Amino acid sequence: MAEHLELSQAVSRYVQDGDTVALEGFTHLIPFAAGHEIIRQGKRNLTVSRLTPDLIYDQLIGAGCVRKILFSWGGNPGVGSLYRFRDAVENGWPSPIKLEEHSHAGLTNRYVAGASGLPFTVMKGYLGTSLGQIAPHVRFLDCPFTGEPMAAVRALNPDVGILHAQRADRLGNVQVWGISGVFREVVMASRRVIITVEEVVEELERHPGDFVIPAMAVTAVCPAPFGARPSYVQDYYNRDNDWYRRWPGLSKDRDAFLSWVEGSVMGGSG
Amino acid sequence: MAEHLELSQAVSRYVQDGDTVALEGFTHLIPFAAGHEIIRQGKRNLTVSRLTPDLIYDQLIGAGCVRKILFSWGGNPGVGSLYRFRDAVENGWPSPIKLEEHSHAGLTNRYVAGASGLPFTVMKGYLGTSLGQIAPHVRFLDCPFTGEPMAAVRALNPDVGILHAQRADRLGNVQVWGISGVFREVVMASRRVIITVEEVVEELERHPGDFVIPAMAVTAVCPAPFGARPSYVQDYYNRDNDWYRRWPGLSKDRDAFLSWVEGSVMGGSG
Amino acid sequence: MTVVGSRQLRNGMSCFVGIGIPSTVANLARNTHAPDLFLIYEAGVLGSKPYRLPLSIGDGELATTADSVVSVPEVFNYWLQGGRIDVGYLSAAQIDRYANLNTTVIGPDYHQPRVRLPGAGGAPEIAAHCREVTIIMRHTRRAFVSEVDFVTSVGLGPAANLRSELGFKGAGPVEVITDLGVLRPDPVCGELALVAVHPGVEVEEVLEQTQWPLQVSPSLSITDPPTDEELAVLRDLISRS
Amino acid sequence: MTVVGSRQLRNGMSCFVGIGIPSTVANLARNTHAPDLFLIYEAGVLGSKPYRLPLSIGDGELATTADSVVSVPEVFNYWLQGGRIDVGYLSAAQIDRYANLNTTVIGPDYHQPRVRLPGAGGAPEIAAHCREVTIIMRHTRRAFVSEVDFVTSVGLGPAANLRSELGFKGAGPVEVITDLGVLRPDPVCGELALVAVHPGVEVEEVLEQTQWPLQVSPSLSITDPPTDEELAVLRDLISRS
Repeated sequence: MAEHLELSQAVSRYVQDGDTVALEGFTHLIPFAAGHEIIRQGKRNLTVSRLTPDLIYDQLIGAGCVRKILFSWGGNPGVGSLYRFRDAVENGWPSPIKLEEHSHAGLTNRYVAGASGLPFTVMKGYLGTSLGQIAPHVRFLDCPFTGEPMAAVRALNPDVGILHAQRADRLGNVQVWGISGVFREVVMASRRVIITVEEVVEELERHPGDFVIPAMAVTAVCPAPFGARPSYVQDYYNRDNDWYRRWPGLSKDRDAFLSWVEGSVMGGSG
Repeated sequence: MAEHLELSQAVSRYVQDGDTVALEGFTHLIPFAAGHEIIRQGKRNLTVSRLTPDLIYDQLIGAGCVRKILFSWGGNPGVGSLYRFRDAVENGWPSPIKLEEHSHAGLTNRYVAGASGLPFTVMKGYLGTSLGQIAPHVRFLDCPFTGEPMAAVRALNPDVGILHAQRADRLGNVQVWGISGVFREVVMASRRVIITVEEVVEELERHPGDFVIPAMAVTAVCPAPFGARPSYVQDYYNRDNDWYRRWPGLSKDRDAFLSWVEGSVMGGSG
Repeated sequence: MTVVGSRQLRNGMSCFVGIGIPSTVANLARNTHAPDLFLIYEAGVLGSKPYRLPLSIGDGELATTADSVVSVPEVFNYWLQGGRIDVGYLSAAQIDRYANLNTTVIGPDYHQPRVRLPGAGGAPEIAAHCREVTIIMRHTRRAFVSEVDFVTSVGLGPAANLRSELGFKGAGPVEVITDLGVLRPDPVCGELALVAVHPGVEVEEVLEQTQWPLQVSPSLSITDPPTDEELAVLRDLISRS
Repeated sequence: MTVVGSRQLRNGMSCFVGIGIPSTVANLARNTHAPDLFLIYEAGVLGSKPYRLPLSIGDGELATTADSVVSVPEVFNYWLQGGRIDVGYLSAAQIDRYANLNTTVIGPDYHQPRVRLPGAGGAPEIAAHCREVTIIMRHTRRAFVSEVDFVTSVGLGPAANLRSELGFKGAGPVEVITDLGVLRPDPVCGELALVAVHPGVEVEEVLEQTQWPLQVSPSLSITDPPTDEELAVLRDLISRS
């Protein structure tokens, strides 16, 4: 059953150095407040997983929290490169990081297998690509019925799944609507689940196209208003596209990035 | 893109003798009107697939439409046996039917594989059971990562998927809420999709917990008010439990069943 | 039988519920000592709190009182196979000494059955994946057989390491509750033994209704009779359904 | 390039769209000759009708104007792998003569890349599963290489039966539209050939910007210049984004 905790408590209690952590949210509902709390608490040697590392992992990597990254598309959408990510890959700064690289479908299906309690699942993909040769958790097999070549991807079960949602109720049931990405899969695949929410309400009023994650599947719910900024929360606030465009200026240079972290993350509380 | 058709036109045009047809709906939204139209048009040699054959397949079997049935639980829920189903299995009346028997999870995953464009998918199931020995579309394999034993189930792609939903709009977008069972999987797995709806509206007003099947994935939309009776449609009408309790009296005896078909199906139009 | 079954459920547990006795048992528990019992029905209904007892597994009442309604693939793959369920309830037409269950056909030949039963439904996955399984059924000589005609759902043997060989994460059947008493498996070999009888039931009667030579626990006990509250809640539940 | 790309799209088609040029192309078509174009974005957005051009693949604008929003597993497994998409648009940092694409790393060693690119995203599945793939990219000598450093997305060779060997249902790349002209694959061996140039572009220039000896179609044509309407709609789309 979900506990209601302050974000700092939840991160301190449930995110350990060396953990595999998935902070997901496909463009929508990216848990930036939780990412900043991880930076503030100086977590180290994390393996982090995300389809689109986005600015949130650029920040975690630049702050030295990350030892290994699982991902499938590592850019600043519509803007260009993630400079902290590239600096770590190309120059090992602030420390070298290992890459485990997938297609969106491949990493998604690693979560699906993990959520399904399976050791692996199958897909048509990776066949004929160089990705299929470098990805460590991909094998090939033949369909036992038709003989067709298939890819098997290994289940991913993060130690901690961290997500952002619109609302939770007092019992810890969490309500989400809009683009949901791999929200359900990360909840069901992860050993512990932290969900930050825009607001905690007495009772959830259902919303068109929404779904509810029962408290039963959640470890901690943490209030974090504007906790997805500069990404967006449907029906709460819009994506701050200007901020995404400003990020290269704040992050291309190592010193500029460090002073941004010092001024905007370490001092803050969310 | 979805066409708007009368149910009789849709069944006549898209259901052919010998087809594999899935009339689904997990207790909720069972497409009885479409089933009755199939009986009226005297379709023959159908392979029919459904997790819970329920009264709808009891009727199709008794009326002689069915050559083979794929299923996972064949009873009258909360009441007892399906007598037409049992009479066909045990005595070959009105004609012998072949069985392909699964667990709910197994038949569900056959649809999932079909919807996913895969020749098969994997699950932990069938292992150690007699079901695993008699089901023709189940094979066993070892996980390529862990060596664990797994079951592979072959994809099922019905020729026609037939479903009932709350509403459609003029463009053929279909809106569903409440218990959805394998609705999405049957839509995506089937070569042709007929959806009967309680009403056709100008524009869909979104409803809490709903989802919308784009017209792109639908072949024909047919108005069929009360088209799921005696099952139910959430926010339209309740399950007619008394009718389910009356069914044994109408169906246990062959002559009683034939006169019910003659009086209640052949004469009707829905 | 219903009352004894309901007592095993602890508050806050997640419980996978079938229609009939399991549903009655779980809702009795929810209305007595376990108000936060998390009920999951195979139609994809999560956290249902029905006021009436449902006739069918997908009754509207179940969905409208639920925390969440998900698809059937999601309930079977993510919730059940994903290992999220504490306890599952099963019943059957036949059970053997290792708690293998048959709900498919009676008779030696699957293709020429003496009786055609409804089939598997969700039972094989409940038996495989729930952390624990409780079986509730009437104790008759026709049902308690030496070997089931068809293994619909896997129990605890004959091979003692059967479940780990198959890679099942759930412990399997931990208790069989009947109208005569309670059976539990031997922790080593998995064979069921009689551990309790209901008030007024003789051991002799249980042995007669069992086709295999049933072991009887040296510490055999007698179950507590239903309390007035338990009976009142049960009558109330049934009366409004 | 954008205008020529948009002309390939027929009304009623389903089109899997990435951000950037593909999104502009598709929305240009939707605002000119193909109003019922069904746009699918990889964030799970089905049937989107954005008024502005989105900056990111998961912009709120895309979701709120859509027929339906589904999960990422559903869009990749059911819609894309399920074979529901008519045409997919791709771009890349490198393309070779068989239209294999690289969006991962530049340089011979994956582990010591000269340039680290964003990676695969949805591209490998778009290349594998869409009925047809159209590639849109700038025509430079750095991009049009004899052999890509890394095969992120599979094209049409070198083996002529490559795609059927891999079990891909989609036809793969059918057209490469660049700022200089249009390339199409040889129907037998899959090698790209120049079939059209834009008005004012010399064939010589195209050959210079291609590292492999590019075949030129004997029936080489010149593309129609953008109409006033096409240009007006495009300017309007860009101005409000």
